[in-house]
Amino acid sequence: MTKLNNKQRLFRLLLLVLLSVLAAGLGYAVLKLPLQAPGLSTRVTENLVVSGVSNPVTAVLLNFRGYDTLLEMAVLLLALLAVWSLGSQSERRESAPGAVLDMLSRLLIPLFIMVSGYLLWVGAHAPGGAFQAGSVLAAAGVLLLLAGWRPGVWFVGLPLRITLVLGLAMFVAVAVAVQLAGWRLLEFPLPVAGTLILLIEAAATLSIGITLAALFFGHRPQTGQDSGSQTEQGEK
Amino acid sequence: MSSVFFYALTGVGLFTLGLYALIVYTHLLRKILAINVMGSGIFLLLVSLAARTRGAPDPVPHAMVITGIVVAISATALALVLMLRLREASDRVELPEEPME
Amino acid sequence: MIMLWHNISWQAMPVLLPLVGAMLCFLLPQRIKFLGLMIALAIAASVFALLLQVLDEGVLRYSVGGWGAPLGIDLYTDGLSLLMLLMTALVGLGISIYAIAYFKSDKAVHFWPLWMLLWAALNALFLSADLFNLYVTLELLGLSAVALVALAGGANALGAAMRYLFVSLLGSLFYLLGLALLYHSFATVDIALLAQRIEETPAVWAAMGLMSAGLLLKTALFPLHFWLPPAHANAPAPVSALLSALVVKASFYILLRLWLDVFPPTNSMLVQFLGLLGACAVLWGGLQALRQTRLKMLIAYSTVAQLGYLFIAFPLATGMAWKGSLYLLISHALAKSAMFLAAGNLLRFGGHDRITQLDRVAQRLPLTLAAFALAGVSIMGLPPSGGFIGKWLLLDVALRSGQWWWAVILMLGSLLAAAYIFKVIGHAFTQAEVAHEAIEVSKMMEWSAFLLALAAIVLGLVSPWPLALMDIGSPFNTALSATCTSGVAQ
Amino acid sequence: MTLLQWTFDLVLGFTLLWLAWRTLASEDLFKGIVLFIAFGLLMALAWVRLDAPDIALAEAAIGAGLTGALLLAALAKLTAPKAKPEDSPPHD
Repeated sequence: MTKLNNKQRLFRLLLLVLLSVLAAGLGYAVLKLPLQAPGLSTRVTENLVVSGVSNPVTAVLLNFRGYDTLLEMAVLLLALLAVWSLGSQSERRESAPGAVLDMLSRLLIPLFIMVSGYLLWVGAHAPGGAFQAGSVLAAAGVLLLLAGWRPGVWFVGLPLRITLVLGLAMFVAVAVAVQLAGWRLLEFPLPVAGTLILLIEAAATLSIGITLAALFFGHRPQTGQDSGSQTEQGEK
Repeated sequence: MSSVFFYALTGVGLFTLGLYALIVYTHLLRKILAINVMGSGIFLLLVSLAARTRGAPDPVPHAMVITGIVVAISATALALVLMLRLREASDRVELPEEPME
Repeated sequence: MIMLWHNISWQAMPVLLPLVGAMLCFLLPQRIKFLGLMIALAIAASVFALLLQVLDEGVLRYSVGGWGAPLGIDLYTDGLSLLMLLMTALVGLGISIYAIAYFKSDKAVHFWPLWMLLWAALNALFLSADLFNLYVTLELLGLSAVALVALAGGANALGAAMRYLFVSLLGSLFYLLGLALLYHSFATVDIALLAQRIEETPAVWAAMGLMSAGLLLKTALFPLHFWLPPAHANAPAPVSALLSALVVKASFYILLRLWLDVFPPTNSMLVQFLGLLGACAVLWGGLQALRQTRLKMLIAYSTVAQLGYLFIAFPLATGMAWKGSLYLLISHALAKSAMFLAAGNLLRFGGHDRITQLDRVAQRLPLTLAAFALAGVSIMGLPPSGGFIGKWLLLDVALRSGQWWWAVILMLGSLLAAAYIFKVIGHAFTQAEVAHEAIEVSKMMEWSAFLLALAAIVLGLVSPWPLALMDIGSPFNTALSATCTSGVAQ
Repeated sequence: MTLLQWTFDLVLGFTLLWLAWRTLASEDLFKGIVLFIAFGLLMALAWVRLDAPDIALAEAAIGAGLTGALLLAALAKLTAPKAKPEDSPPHD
């Protein structure tokens, strides 16, 4: 960073003072909060038995506040759409992966996929769940990409797109299906609640994993009939 | 039990620190890091105060933070790609000058 | 079949349909324009169905998952949210039709899914009664808006999108921190429950400051408007239209809900301050618009000015003033989208949007110029437009309560608007020194701009109906309004 | 026991703040990102301490791991293809 002139220095000093006041005010507000507060923990505990899972965080994410999570899957899909809409990086130097990385990825990727499956399964009653499982799956994908692997041409078209929307699609499908069956939107009737949640989570895990890996890849993988890069200059 | 409040204050500190860096530093990558630090501060505040219960902590803020973490990485991924495209188009990794007023 | 029909809650459909639409557009890019239009029509139909349901049953509250607040998330539809939904559907339909002709297929495959997600975010936002859910919709909205701005490509648009992204994220973070404080004070993020439980504690004041600041930044209230003109002016025309017409209104809507329902009625200092900022925005935005040489920048600054009007209702704070503000908001959405679409036509036609070189577009694109002029009538607040009704209501309240200075601001704002709009129209009739190559503009683009502008005018003729709709659930009959209703007879 | 806990909390809290500061203020962006990853891992530790193992898992995988990978990849692209100085004259 370059040297600061006096004006910049004064600005920073002023900002520092202002933000210190902000921090002090916020700190005061926080310290004035009651020392004991159950929050919603008792309600969550009371309703946990009818939620279909026994891990309270999973119950909140997928059942009590499942609508948030549905929209969040849309945010994830949006991030990918946005990144793809920005066109492709003009060129990317492909460097051959070192022997260590190659070996490491051979060892780690099966492990990651197993861990991902385990986290997905265990999320119903212990720490874990779709997001954790999905991100571990994504880590496997990132390793694959780093090791020089690229998805086959057959996959990057519709199959890839279906995988990417699967999580959101499953969520919406279940949301509508339970309504058609006479329940409320995203209401999971108890006998099938656990199954429905696992179904949604499995689809979400796959989508989260592939989406995050695709975000790491950074641009849309080229298919056969693609028309190269599309960075047009805006009108001046 | 009041280590809860210590973590909450740390969260406030991180939020303010990130805000300062976001305003002061011009490099876009640093701004992106600053946004992430601010977010972490808020998450810390949300989760630490959820531990003011007698038994297990309140899981609702925990779920909110997991949602928040996923939103944060989505935003970060978009910001990083946008930064790279901007660099390609204008050779700059800073925001353009303020519009003339 | 009838049974199935009744099982469906229309409240969730305006959110689920665009989500499905986004996925379909993403999966089937070959049929994207047809799909996009069909989905847009379906969304509009679902909003209409919701309108019928509300007219039939009154205010709707729907517990997603059947849990109910505070454990679950509630959807809430009253007159206010319904009007916002209707406005979004109308403008969204217009923009969709325009976009079919505007985007070539390489951009269309990106535009449609993003636009559908943005639409889903808007509808979800207007329907939600849960502050954390609103946070998620705000992020969905902000990120999709940024991506749409960047769709224009080029250094200017990308720079504007980058700045917009930071502003949007910063605003959301402020909102989230405030929300965290509210949750840890009252163990709920449901608006109605918070309204019951709210107390005046330091945490509430902090939350109020943080959330208001974040939302004001997103609404681009003067002096936090710096990011808006470049972002709105450099985006592709349909995107500029939906940003100015809809996206900035969304954060204003949350702000309105918070101030009306959640936050304790404040001392008048704070609302006066908001009114003052609004007045500054009206004047500053108007003056800046007058100074611009590029049409889209002019329209963008006009948005800064028009957003200022919305805040003049805060110090007036009567039911009538809120209605006036809301009326202005809706007519601005219609008029401003028409204006940006018309500007898009001129830009496509002449290849530039320099105001002084518009070169007799009056003769060559009469429908587009008519759209611009009609929209201008509403922006200036001349009768019989929707803008006139809104301004009239505000003016009436200001004069009756003896706060004539707000009336002066309203008049000055109208004069400035008249000045910058006639500046454009004047140049549209004169011949430029250099004749330009002209490109054919699709009739669909011309008509969608014109019909939106016409809707802004019609809004002034049917005023009893929207005004009655606003009363459903009496969203404005709250503590904040009660503080100074005495000034107005009615 | 409580003393030990308090020491742990204090050290962790201040280390987090210090790491955040160094992340944002370091001259070298690469160093900044590495520190940010370390910051993420320590956050995961804080989540464990706050009895939030679900978040700890998510933070370790997403917050530190994937975000770190995204940042490093972006930095590599930023520095690799064009070897121009950052502060080229404004262009418009």
